Amino acid sequence: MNQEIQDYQVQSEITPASAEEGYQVKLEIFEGPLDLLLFLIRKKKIDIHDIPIAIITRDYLEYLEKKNQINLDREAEFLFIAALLIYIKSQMLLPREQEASQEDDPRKILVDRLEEYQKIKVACTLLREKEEIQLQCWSRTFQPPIANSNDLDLLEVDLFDLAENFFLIMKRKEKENFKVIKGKDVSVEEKLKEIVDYLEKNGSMDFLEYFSSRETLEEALVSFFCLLELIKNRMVIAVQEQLFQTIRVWLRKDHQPHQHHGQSHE
Amino acid sequence: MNEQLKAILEVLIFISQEPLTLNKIKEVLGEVPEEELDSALQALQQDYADSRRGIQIIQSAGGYLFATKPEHDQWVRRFLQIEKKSKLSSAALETLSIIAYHQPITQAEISAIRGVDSTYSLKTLLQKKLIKIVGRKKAPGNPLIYRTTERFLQYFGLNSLDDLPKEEEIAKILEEEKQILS
Amino acid sequence: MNEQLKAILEVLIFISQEPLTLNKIKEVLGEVPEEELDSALQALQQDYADSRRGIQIIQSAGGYLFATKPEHDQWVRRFLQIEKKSKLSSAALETLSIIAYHQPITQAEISAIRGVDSTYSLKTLLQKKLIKIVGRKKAPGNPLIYRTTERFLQYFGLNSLDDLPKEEEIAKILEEEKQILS
Repeated sequence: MNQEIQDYQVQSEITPASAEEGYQVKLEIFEGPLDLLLFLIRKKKIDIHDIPIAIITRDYLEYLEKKNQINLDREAEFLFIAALLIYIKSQMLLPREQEASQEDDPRKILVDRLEEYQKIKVACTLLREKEEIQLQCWSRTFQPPIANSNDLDLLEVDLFDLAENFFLIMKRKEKENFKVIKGKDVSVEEKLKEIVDYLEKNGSMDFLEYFSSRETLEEALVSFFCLLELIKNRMVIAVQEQLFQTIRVWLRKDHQPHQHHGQSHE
Repeated sequence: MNEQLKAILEVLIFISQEPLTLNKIKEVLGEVPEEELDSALQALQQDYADSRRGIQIIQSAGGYLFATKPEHDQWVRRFLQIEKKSKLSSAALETLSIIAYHQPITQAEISAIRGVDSTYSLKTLLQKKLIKIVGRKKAPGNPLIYRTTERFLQYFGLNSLDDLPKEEEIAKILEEEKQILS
Repeated sequence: MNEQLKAILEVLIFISQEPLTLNKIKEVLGEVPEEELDSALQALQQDYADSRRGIQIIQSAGGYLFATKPEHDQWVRRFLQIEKKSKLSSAALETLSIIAYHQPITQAEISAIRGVDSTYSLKTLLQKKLIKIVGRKKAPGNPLIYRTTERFLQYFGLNSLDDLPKEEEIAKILEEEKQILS
């Protein structure tokens, strides 16, 4: 049994979900009820157009009881299909006056869904192959060096971008109003040195990350002014490729190490 | 062969951050005989297809784009110091395929096909710009409508939606599977 | 000539955002005989120096990088101009989103929300006919009032402004962000 499940996993190319869908990682064996149902049908080598509903329902409920092979966050959805199975089973038990035509088959509603889902599953495998190749090809995500290239942070927008932008700006505003500046002197001199040292050691920094991990708002603001100072003095290059993406900062190759003391501000 | 034209096309493809479309090329270059343009583009692609080259010109999302060849993936990753690019989760891929084949489509319709709620996957896909919201459906509740984007095509190396795996291709695979199983 | 090495160098120079230095190359490739590296780099540079190529590999700030050849500058500029015209900048998008949700609105009100002056963005949006001036506010200075246009609705596939995604809808899709921000 276990072996079969593992085989199934390999076949259907279940990959660890990305961080934002992290809750699925551990539990992901059967993503959804249709997934489980298709698995049971394949395991029993059943023709999808002639499902022995009683048997499949029993198998399905067995899995549901064990619970460890289904995604618990999806329990309600698994139960919904269970209810559908039981309903179909009861319909099939009803005595019929004559041989039912295909259209009257109470299983039809389920078969149609499974067929559609099965097609999508195959399409997924085919797309996965294409994805695999494409992920190995790298295009540039930045504008190559071109003279006079101001205002190049251009993007295509859709309704989501528009709305997301607006609500994020509003949230940002809201948050700003509640920030309290705590005391603790942060000297610009020290901060400049700290940033340059960091860059010399690490090559580049994710400024947003650095910025938001500062202890106080004051320290964060001082860091920001230091960055502006460093850009002005042509010590570093800072690039933001897109709105809400991070700002990456590099030390310019031709900068003189540790000559920034004193020249940094008047 | 118009070598001058070829060189200019190389420049334009090089500076474009997205697949460079024929329309864009014509907009920049003005009047150029179609055949001349085609043959220059083909010749350029062939130049780079040479096995001694590390980069290539690919045709994707209806345009031309420079990219590294897949066999050098490991060097790129060593250089950028990153792990293998992460694939879409199976939930996201499932959602995306459904949108690709059934667009324009609403969230409720997607969830109905998958049998599970698809909010999280939609978010991932929106943020990766593989799908976009294109308006609202004239139906109770006026739900938002989704479609795949240009970036979707690019992500899978498709030139257009017509390049999606065809119904017959899928049917053939299902048939084969059936035979193996029985 | 080590063709394999040459191809890898081409790849590395291509994806490097900064001039690619010898040190960086060695860091990625590990041990490579100095002469072999030099001759591969030279050969690569020569390949591109060919007059039939539009791009070149130049040495700058102690490293190698791809750049367009100066004789094609006019085409590069034309391309960038057209590119700029056809898309929105992030500043313009921010401004547009505020006008969409807060119309009618004045420039001062927009700038107050964004925290930066928005004159330039407004100009861009007016040129693209995504917003229009609908009158003046009865307030000190009689500032101009802005609204989105029909074209704005068309562009985003909306029937009316009521169809703009609601905060709850976006919040639902963005659930995690909401938790971080609140």
